[in-house]
Amino acid sequence: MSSIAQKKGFGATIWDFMTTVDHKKIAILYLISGGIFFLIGGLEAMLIRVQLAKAGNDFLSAGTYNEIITMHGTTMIFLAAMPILLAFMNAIMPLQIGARDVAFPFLNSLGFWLFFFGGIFLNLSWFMGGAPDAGWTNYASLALASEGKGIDFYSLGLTISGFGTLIAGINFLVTIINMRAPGMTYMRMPLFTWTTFVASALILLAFPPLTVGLFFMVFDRMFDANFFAVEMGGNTIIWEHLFWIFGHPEVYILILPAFGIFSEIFAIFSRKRLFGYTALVFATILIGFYGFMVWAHHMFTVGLGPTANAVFALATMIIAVPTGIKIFNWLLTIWGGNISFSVPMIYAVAFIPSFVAGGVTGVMQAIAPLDYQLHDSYFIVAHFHYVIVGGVVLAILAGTHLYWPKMFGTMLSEKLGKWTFWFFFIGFHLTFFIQHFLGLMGMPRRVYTFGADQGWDLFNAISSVGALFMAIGVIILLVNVVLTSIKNERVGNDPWGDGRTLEWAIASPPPFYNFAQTPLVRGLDSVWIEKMDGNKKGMIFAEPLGDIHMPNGSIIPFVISLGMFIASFGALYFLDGDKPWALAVLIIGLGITFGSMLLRSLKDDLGFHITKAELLEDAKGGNTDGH
Amino acid sequence: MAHDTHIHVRSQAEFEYTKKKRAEEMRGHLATFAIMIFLTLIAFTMVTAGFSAYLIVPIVLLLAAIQVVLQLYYFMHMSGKGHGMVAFFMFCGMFVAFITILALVTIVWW
Amino acid sequence: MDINQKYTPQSWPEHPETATMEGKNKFIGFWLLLAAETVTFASLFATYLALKDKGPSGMEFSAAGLYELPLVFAMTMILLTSSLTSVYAMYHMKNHNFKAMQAWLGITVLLGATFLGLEIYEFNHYVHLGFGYTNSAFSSAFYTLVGTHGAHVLFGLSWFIALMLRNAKRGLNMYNAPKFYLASLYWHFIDVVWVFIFTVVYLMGVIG
Amino acid sequence: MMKGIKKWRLFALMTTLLVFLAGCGREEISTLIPAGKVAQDQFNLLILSSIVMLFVIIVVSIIFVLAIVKFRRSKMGEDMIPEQVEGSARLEFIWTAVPIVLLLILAVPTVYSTFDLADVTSMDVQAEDGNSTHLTVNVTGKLYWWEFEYPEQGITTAQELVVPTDERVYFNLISADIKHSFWIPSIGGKLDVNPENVNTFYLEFDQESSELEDGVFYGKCAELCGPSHALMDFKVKSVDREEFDQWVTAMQAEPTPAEGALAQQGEELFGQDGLACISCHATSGAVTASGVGPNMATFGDRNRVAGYLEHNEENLKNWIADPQEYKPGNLMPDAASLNGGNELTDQELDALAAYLMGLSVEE
Ligand code: HEA
Ligand code: HEA
Ligand SMILES: [Cu+2]
Repeated sequence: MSSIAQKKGFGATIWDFMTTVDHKKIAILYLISGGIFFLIGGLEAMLIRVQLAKAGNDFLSAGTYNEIITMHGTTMIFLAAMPILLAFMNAIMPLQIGARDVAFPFLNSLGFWLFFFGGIFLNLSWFMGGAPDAGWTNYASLALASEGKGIDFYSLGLTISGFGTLIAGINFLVTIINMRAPGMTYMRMPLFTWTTFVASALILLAFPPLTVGLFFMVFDRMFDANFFAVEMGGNTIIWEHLFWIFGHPEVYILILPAFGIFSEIFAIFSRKRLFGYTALVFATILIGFYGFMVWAHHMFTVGLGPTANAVFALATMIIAVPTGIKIFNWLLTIWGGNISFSVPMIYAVAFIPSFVAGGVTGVMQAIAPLDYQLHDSYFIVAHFHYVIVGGVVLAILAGTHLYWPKMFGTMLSEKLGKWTFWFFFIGFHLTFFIQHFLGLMGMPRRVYTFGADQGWDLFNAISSVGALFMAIGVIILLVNVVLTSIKNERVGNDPWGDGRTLEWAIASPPPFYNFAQTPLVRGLDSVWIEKMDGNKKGMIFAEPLGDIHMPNGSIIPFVISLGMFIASFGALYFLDGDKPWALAVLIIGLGITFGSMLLRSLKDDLGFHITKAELLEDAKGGNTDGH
Repeated sequence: MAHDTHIHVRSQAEFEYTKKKRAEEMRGHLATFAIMIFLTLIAFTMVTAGFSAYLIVPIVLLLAAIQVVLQLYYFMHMSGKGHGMVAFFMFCGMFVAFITILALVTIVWW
Repeated sequence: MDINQKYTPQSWPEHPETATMEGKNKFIGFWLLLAAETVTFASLFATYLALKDKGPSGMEFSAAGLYELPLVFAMTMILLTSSLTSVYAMYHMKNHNFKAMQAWLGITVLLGATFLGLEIYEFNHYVHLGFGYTNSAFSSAFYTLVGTHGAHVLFGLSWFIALMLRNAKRGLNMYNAPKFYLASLYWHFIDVVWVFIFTVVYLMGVIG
Repeated sequence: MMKGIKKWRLFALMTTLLVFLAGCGREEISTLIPAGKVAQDQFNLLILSSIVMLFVIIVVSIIFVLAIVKFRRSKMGEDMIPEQVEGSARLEFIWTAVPIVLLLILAVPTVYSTFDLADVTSMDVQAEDGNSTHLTVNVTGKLYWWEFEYPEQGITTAQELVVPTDERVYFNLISADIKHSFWIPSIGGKLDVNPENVNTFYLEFDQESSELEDGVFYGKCAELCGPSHALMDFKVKSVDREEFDQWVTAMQAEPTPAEGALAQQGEELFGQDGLACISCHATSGAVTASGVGPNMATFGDRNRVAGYLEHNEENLKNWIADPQEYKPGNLMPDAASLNGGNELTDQELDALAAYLMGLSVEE
């Protein structure tokens, strides 16, 4: 895919990626594995839509269907959307703030591998006695009663990948707090960096409740604890609270980086400064803040009582205000601009009406008494696919086109990109618009089949056709990726021509040490400022050229995660009695993990230096990958 | 990152001054510790003395809160220089912690 | 940064824990972790409070009847004192007095280990009374909350010990100073959590 | 009063519009065709909020379309550099204030309705004769079927809820196992059926179900509860008060013995000396105990077999022979396991079907 791949042998490339601590390569790892999980999740979505295409279909059995929706939701949220967004954060954010790398390169790699092995572990459940089947929300009474190991796969897998995500979040926060280039004040940070910052803060504070809940789940199922065991005094509502205290911020973890990507796109392709930058920043922070105070809107029908319902209803509605501020500022950004409809911009433009449609149904659901009707019906399914697919997935597709040149040094085809867009966009509205009405017509969600006597046949069939369109769009994208990589036409620093922020002032892909000299930032949209001042380089420097200190690559993160992965299998089976090997596996796995952690802390790893001479050599040869 | 540690050797006067400052600070810490022990004593005595629960609960919670403030601000230097972001995130964490606890004590059992 | 760089008290910076970029990063990152830990413990506390005294019908144990305050008082005093001794250790770290720092850390570790021993004794005692982990929702929540704190103590102790052993010969430098500092922060945080445990679990438990 | 009626007209207009849009859901189950006060309130909220949301969407769309039509590069020229506007405090104020106003419009009815629909204070109000003035039904959700107990009447039925029209009916909901959710879309929103606590709310049934094409309202389980969650349907018969009282009386009476040889053989099989179905399924309505299986007293009157299959002997026999085939994960043993491992003969199945279809309290 990149020039490195062609120069090195296949094995060496793999090893390179397994040991890398370079944020740009880790970004590629996130993108590829997130992409594969997206395809798996999408395939599961297709199976759902096939099953529901007609009344009384028996394509999937009841049990299998529940496994599929559970894995679809879990995979898409935890293993596809979030990691792909982490890929962009990794690839772009350090460049945007003019940093040499993230704050903790080693932990960055560890975070990825934990996510990766957690995801693999979760998906292996398909082949090892059944996937989780209690919905992605995994409500406790059903989860405790679920037979087989599916739920244990869910709890352990998400715990591992959750740790990975938490590490990534801390890493980005520290990077943004400490590693900004001179002059890059908080109020000069590009919006994508800002949204990365707030989303990471949400990760930091939202994942612990999930982890605790998952621990309870593991203890209840494996060690006979009684957190949720009603007859022993336990309470299943505790799970619901812990899950949603995490779950609602989680949806903003997804949408905020998406907002960030679109903010960049609107500015670049309208050739105009973001309208109301300050308002956009504060709206982002406000959304993050309110995001923690509304979780019970998922629990209106639980019976929390009218006071709680009313409070949470009002709190939820308030979020429409900062979100609206963002929408209108984007509209005013393109207003009076000079809009080029390149593929990323098409997505951004399509995002606005789609997301607003999804957002306003969210506000309708926030009306608690109305939600008694809407809750757990297809109206909800329509709402969240409108915000997620119409917001997050469109952002992912847009970001893929926008940042592909920066990550791989070559441009995806605009023509195929437009084909993908139209198929995906039309398919998306076809699939989900009609689901609002299915919900209002009384169709509950999570039903594996429905009777022909309820009047839902036609709309379901239409919805399934839409999904097919989306699949075609995705397949065209895959073709696009393959063709682009084969052609491999190299591009310069600023392939879109109107880049405004620091990542467009560096080679595509950037050298492994990023900026040879740390840039000096003179204002918001620093590259644009330099361009307007006639500075062809796009930046001025804050320091003379000198030696650069770089961290060494390391296989240890991979091994630590592998150990956790192995140990999880032991944990899964060691209480079964008939599997004496399981305890050994558990111990070996933990041994690998702790052993390699020990090794890491005992062996000083001080990195290496790139000398000034080498940098000069690099600059002359235009060699970008440093080898 | 290559140039971030230049070694600065302090003059004797400077050195003596910081040393004295530290020693003073340490005495402050000792006082803090004494207060914490004292607060703990009050809390335990109140409970063993068996006052009404309505009186005890708010007071022991208050005492705990004071102790935590002491730990954070004196032992952990949260008010010190360069702790702005630290304090911000700790407060966010406490905020989330607070609403979590509030929710689970109020709307789990109806 | 050069790991072999030798320092004297005079050349030792005023804030060695944040004098290097690595140090600064670790410092902020660790505090962020503590913010996350705050939420973690809040979830555990919240669950404990929701499940306090809840069990199968006819459960014989309740918080008011179970807890033994004198033991808890002793544990509290020990842990509070260990917090002070770790402050002493940091005091000497900043003065670049390695030996004194190691000594105070040693005392901290001893106190911590005593605390842990008492906690194990306490759990053991309750289990012998018949208050087992799987007994009731209350017991599960109690052991999980207090046990998680205990696990943190254990981790803190191991961390201190590992640092002391690893650096015994090397002395203080800019590479390990942040590590010592963070370990002591961690120790204070453990103390903070304990303050809430003895207040919310034990004191408020005993009054019912 | 007049004003109220006018408001209703507007709503009626919007209703037709929406129903048209929705391609007419079935009136047995659509929330768009409310048949009771609760659903009507919720429907009104739906209409109100839809209007507000449409307004939002229209405003956004207008700005949006104008922007992308007016400022495309083909019009502005390749090299044109637009003015780099920073923002506008006045605009920020407008698009903060206007949404707040819109939200306030929604907030007032939201809060009012939240408390109104949760108001169960009159549930325990008693009339002079010591009986409460309103009907209360205790609903228990069990793995894939519903039990309805009428505590004051001392009767229990399953799968088909019978209620009087034009009065408030209160419901106590609890689950016997997994969490479920109780939902009759055309009558009112759902309420969860939790394993650990009783939830209470009320519904009103304004229309007699006999007016519907299918003769019953459809009810659903709305919370994933296992493989057969999709099939955990129930039906609702709303009848006028008089008919309801008759039904109650009939339920309280001793069940009439089976008529006809075949049915009598079926009764035998059903009883303790046969397959012992009776140890899980009561056949008398006059019980208050919670059954392991659904109460069969009204089986012959039902609209569906197993809550969702068409009500005929064929389906019934299939179901008895192999319940797992029709509701995977349900707790009913298949007939063979009750019969010492032998499949039931066709004749035995016929007998059981004849017996069960004969169980009726309606004439
Ligand atoms: C990216 C993901 C994402 C996003 C951004 C949102 C955004 C919002 N969501 Fe959504 N939501 C989900 C993902 C998301 N949601 C998921 C996955 C579920 C289901 C989980 C499950 O059960 O499996 C869910 C469920 C869900 C529920 C629970 C429903 C139920 O189960 O009963 C509710 C209820 O209040 C809700 C509300 C909202 C609101 C008010 C917003 C707001 O943030 C939207 C704000 C945006 C706008 C309003 C549009 C722009 C604003 C303007 C143009 C200004 C003017 C507007 C007005 C005045 C209205 N959501
Ligand atoms: C990020 C989140 C996300 C995304 C992107 C999607 C995307 C899609 N979702 Fe999903 N969905 C959820 C999150 C998401 N969903 C969640 C959380 C739930 C709730 C689960 C629960 O109830 O617990 C849910 C539930 C859900 C349901 C309801 C199930 C039910 O309640 O019974 C449906 C039904 O239509 C559905 C459909 C779709 C479709 C058609 C897409 C499409 O947009 C998908 C488009 C992608 C493709 C079409 C890719 C296809 C790929 C190929 C064809 C190539 C395959 C080839 C190879 C493998 C090489 N989803
Ligand atoms: Cu939400």
